[in-house]
Amino acid sequence: MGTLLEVKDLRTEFHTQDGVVHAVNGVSFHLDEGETLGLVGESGCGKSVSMLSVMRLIPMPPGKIASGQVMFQGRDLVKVDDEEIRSVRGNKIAMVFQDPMTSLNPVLTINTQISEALELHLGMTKEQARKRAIELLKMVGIPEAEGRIDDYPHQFSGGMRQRVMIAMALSCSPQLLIADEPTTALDVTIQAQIIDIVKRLKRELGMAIIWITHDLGVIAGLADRINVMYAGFVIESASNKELFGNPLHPYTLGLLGSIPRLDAALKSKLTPIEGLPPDLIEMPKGCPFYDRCRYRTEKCANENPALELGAVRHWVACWHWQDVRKLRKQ
Amino acid sequence: MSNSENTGGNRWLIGIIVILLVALCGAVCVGGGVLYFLMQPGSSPLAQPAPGFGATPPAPGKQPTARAPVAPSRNILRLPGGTDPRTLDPAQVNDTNAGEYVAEIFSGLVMLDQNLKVVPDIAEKWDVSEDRKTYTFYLRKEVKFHDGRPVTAQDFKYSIERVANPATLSPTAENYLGDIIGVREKLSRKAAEVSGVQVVDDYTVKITIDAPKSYFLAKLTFPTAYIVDKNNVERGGRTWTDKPNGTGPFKLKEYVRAQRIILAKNENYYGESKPKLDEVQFILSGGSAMTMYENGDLESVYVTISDIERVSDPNSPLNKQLFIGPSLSTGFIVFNTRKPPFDDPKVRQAFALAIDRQKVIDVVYRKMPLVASTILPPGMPGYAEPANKLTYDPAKAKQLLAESKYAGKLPDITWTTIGAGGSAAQNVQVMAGMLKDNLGARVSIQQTDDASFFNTIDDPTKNPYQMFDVGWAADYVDPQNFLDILFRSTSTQNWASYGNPEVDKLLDQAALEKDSTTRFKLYQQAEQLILTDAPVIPFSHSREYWLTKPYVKGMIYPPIIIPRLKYVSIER
Amino acid sequence: MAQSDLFATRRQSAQAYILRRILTNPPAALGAIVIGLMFVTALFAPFIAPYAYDQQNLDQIEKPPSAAHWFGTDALGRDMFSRIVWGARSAVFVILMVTLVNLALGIPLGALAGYLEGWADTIIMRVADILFAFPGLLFVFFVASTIKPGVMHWARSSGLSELANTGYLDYAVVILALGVIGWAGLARLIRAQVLTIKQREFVLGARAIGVPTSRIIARHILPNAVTPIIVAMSMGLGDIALSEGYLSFLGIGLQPPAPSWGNIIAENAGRYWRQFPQMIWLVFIPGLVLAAIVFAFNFFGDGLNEALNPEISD
Amino acid sequence: MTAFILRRLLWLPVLLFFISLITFALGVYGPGDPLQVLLGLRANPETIERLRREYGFDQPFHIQYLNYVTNALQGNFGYSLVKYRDQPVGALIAQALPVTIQLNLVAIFLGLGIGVPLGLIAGLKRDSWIDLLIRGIVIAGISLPIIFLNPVLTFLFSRRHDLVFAAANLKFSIGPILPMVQGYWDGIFSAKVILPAFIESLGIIAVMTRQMRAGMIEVLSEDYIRTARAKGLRERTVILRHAMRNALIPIATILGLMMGGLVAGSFLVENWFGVPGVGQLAFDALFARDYYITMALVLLIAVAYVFSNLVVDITYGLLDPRIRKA
Repeated sequence: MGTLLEVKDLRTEFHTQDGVVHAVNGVSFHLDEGETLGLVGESGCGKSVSMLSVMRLIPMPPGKIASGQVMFQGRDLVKVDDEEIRSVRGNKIAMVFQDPMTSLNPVLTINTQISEALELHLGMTKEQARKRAIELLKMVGIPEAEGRIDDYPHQFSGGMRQRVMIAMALSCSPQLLIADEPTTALDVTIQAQIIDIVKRLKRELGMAIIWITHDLGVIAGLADRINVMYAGFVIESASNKELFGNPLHPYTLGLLGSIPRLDAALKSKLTPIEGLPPDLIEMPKGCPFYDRCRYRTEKCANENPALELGAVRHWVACWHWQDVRKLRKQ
Repeated sequence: MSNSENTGGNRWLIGIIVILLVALCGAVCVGGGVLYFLMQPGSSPLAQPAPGFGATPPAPGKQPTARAPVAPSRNILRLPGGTDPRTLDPAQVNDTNAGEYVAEIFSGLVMLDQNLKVVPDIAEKWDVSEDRKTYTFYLRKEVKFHDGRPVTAQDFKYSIERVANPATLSPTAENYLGDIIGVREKLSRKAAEVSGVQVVDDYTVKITIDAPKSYFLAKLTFPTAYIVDKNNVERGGRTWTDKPNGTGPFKLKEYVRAQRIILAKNENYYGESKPKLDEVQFILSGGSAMTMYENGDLESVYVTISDIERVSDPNSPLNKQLFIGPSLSTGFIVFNTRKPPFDDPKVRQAFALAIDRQKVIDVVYRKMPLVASTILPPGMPGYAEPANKLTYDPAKAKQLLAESKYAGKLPDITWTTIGAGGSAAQNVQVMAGMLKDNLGARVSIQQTDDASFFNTIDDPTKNPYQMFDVGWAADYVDPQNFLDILFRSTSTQNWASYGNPEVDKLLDQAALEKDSTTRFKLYQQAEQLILTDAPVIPFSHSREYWLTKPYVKGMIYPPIIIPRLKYVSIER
Repeated sequence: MAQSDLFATRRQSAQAYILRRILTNPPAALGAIVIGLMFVTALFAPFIAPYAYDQQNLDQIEKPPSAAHWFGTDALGRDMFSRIVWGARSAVFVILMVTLVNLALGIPLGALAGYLEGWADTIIMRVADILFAFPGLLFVFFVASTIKPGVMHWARSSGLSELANTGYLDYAVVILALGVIGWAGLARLIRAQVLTIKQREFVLGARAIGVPTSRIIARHILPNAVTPIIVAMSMGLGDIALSEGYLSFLGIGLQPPAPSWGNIIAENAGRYWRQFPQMIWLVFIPGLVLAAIVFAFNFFGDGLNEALNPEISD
Repeated sequence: MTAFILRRLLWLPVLLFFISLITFALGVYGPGDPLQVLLGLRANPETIERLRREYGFDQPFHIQYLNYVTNALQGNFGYSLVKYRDQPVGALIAQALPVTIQLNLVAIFLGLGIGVPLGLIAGLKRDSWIDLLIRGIVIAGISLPIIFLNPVLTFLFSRRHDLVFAAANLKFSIGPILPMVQGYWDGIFSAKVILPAFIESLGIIAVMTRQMRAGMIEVLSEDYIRTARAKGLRERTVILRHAMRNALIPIATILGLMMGGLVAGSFLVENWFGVPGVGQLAFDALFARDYYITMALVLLIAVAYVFSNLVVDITYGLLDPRIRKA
């Protein structure tokens, strides 16, 4: 399979009154066609911002993509003009957001909101777009789609709205779907339904997916590969199995430790990571995880580790990943 | 435009474009205006002042040279109307503003001519009885209302009865008709009819008054005694004056409130001076009258203080169109003689000498009025050049104050003045400053609205004001109208609470005196006594300044309501 | 949302933060400076003004600005600069007093309405509605012109004519009229705050343990409503300055020769608006001074608003 | 909804009762007697007493008030006492009202036309120099006292200005831009309307700009705007269709409330420009103590206020589907 998206050294900053916030600090990764990539990390780690940067949806100002490349189908999305990036958005790359309650425009009907992308990107007429919108709603499992197409968002429940969001995102059959924590705001049973829908649609449509979440449990059943982010850096990248079976970064380890596991529930207590992420305005010059790391040394305080290969197709940014592996095995 | 716009974007887009265009216009206007103001190099030689806030709403003006005067195509006179008249009902008129219109639309038995003499009008002549209490008027036979109905003695009777009917709510009934026997009784609902007015035949009417009063005929010239049409009044209801049917030289053609009043010639006018103008238009709102005059939009205009210097300049072309006339009025500074420190005549005299009235008039009034030294204005019968001109003399003022019982302990004084705007009290400010400088008097100023002011000063026994200023203009041309009303100890308009038995006695004598020369002598004696006691300081006699286009003949601005437009003609 | 996490405020004292935000906001800082200047001028008016405000010189009328008279002289030869300086004192006095009256009426009434609800709320808020419904200036004018003669008459007849003569009553009338009108907006604001805050746990808790109503309002509710009050008041100060100008312009406010910016404009605007050079110093300067103050209050209020509510909420 | 409207309408008579009672009391007991204004210096105690009696001013307050209310309920709001003697108050207001409403409408359109785009731009360019400039201009607009703007703007626009640039030896004149400023009121389609409407619109511009700016800033940070952008929509479409519609909802509310203010004129502006509207009528009536006029105007404003509030509440739902269906 060919490479669909390649992100190289992406840096995104926000210029605020309090100073420059370094939200994304040289993220690099690539994504194959039809692949599902999980992007994991705590809130504020830059996972959403990096994906918004890919689509150039960062509010500018105060945001700014300081450097980097986003290669998509041979074009650098950072450099293309506004017209071109718009032809990609919603068409080639679509996005589903976290909160379905606020992500739909309250004063426009569902039909308008789904159809406008179809009309814009696929040049459909109103009637064609409406028909297609109804099909899409059926596809995401909204009952009586014909009857509900002219309703307003507030007339739908949260789960239903997220289905609408997905229908909207998939309307132009994108090659890449970026799902930004699409299930976080929903309750558990609905979460499962949404995940099932996405899985099914991926099978049917074959697009690549980048799934952003802070919940490793969700990603475990979905992703082919997982990138772990911390303080604007990708600190570990591996296939699904490899990451869960062989985590190399202390932070990943901590994250895994904080997932409640049915089998471990009785034996070991949950071990959340202590401390707070670093100040993104005054970034430490060393490893960003230094303050919270159990394995830190003097070197960690002064030098920020780069990603290096720790296993097959498994990259990690830590000076001490070997120690971590050893310690973990004990 | 892409398809996506078609779902509703169009409307918004068009809206936005329109909005932006409007905004652009606004921005250009404002920006341009500001820029252009900043570029203004300095004085413009053609500066035109305007009247102050309050009197006439000042309105923007055009440049005088901007447009050549456009002559009206017909025989039309255009005048500034000022504010709306309060009424067009003769029974309700009590101010000159309304009187000006009513005197042209209606007429009465007698009128004042241009020299302010009582002359016959609807009555062609009259007899006065030996006891000077009964007047018999003989009416002209050709007099008709505007609608053609002939006027008879019954119409006069009806008009008087109407004014005396309390339901008419006339504010002037007592003042102008109260001398007629029966009027007061009817007003207080003690009589059903005015017994003093008797219809002898269709063209003869007899009026009986309660005492021989030499000014009675003068009072009859006031609109209160004008003749109205019974049918007109009774059919028109409360707003019958919307279509008044009078007897005057002009008819009401159109009245749009706050915009214009148009009078048209009465072709059937009975009088000797037939109206010569086809139409007279009064412009009621907007516009600075002076600018409109200079633009040729008006044929004649009052000159206000803002323009007086420019107009008085002998080099100005306007100077040749300027006329000045007396106004039969006197402005007074009144001391409340019941309030300390003005219960001491020496204080009052000191104050009178400490105010440089000439300077005030020169600076604040731009020399428009005359300095007054007498109570009676020039032009009033009985007026005499004063012996003592009350010349400014601060040294003597100080001395008088030192001799008074308030020497060294002059209390704080409040000077109350009518003011509706922050600019109203400049004259008072100047005089208060002079009193402070010359006498060390601490005088503060209190402006008040005219309603409260009149209410207060018209009750001299309770009046709390210490000192105030007020003007008095003649209602009819007789010294009695000034001296008797303002200084008799029992008069309600005795603002100063002045009481001098000697003066009262002289006033009584004068009222009954038959010979006018002796009568005026008596009034002069009373005036001298009053001036010596100084309950008031005569301050100024105002004068009327007006401009008239050279092609307009016969235009006058009389000090009293008289029908004046019938004398005017346009001759090019 | 991820974005807001990014802007997590750095920990520092709230006051210092607000102050910094105002000072780094140029318009707000400028506003603060102008307001400060006005207060200083008002306080030291006798030392700043080169002449007495009512000192006339009838031989020196309508002189353009010069070294002796920085802002020229008016129709009575009075020094315009001195008059404007003294005018600042009138303005500051009125602004402060009206604000006090507004607070004194608005806070208790708004708090009561919000706390008690029911009929007390209905009555207070309906009265506020009525005050709100009318064109503000017309209403102030109506009240002022109605109460002024009454107040004057009362003062004179009750032996306080000394007081009536000093001009303090002129101030009193202006302050009363503006104060009586101005509380409605404040009361609404406080009521809304109280309604929100009252549902919070600490208030419910206080009530549960039997803390009296008055104390709940004073101790728990009001301190939490301070921020919006400050913002609303600072925005309103400019309006008060303007209204005072208008009242004086209409002759109901301060009496000449006591200078207020309103009556200085009134004295000159009507007369000189078409005489170009005189207009510059007799109309333009006082007008711009008044405008500058209102401008300053508005910008300061805006800045304060943004500083206190970084995420603008409606 | 019906119950809600009914409740509001039931509140109207109560409001009118209290307002009329208070204004009537101020008229009757307030200082300054209309008859005294009418009679002026020539007041004769006898005349005053007679007129008071004939007008029924000597009756006890409640009788006077009842008479007034009885007449008012029959559509008779009394007659002018002083200013336009004997003219029915209703007719006077009927003449002045259209003028003021027209002027206010022009002012509101100006306010919307200038304020909304300015607010839109300021909101889109938040914190940029253009935002600062717009806010500065708008605040300057409401900071300039009307008593100052009146003379200055009329001076600027209504006369000829001779400009001399001595250095460049240039000299030219700009004629009066708005010669029509003077003369009598000619309705809203004359140039005379421009200056008064502009001055009256300054406050509206400020309100609109502020609201629009705040609204745009708020709406633009909403998730659904990001959604719209993620769809690849043109920025124009995002702003016009998605953002503006939401930001305009509070503008519509403000507009609705302004409708209540349509019937009230600004007397400072109307007086200066000679606009024969409600503001001037109210001003004259207040000064002349012509309190039947004052009362009728006050009641009119109250009714307009209540109705505009009601209309706002009803139409609000039409604009915002969330409320419509709720």
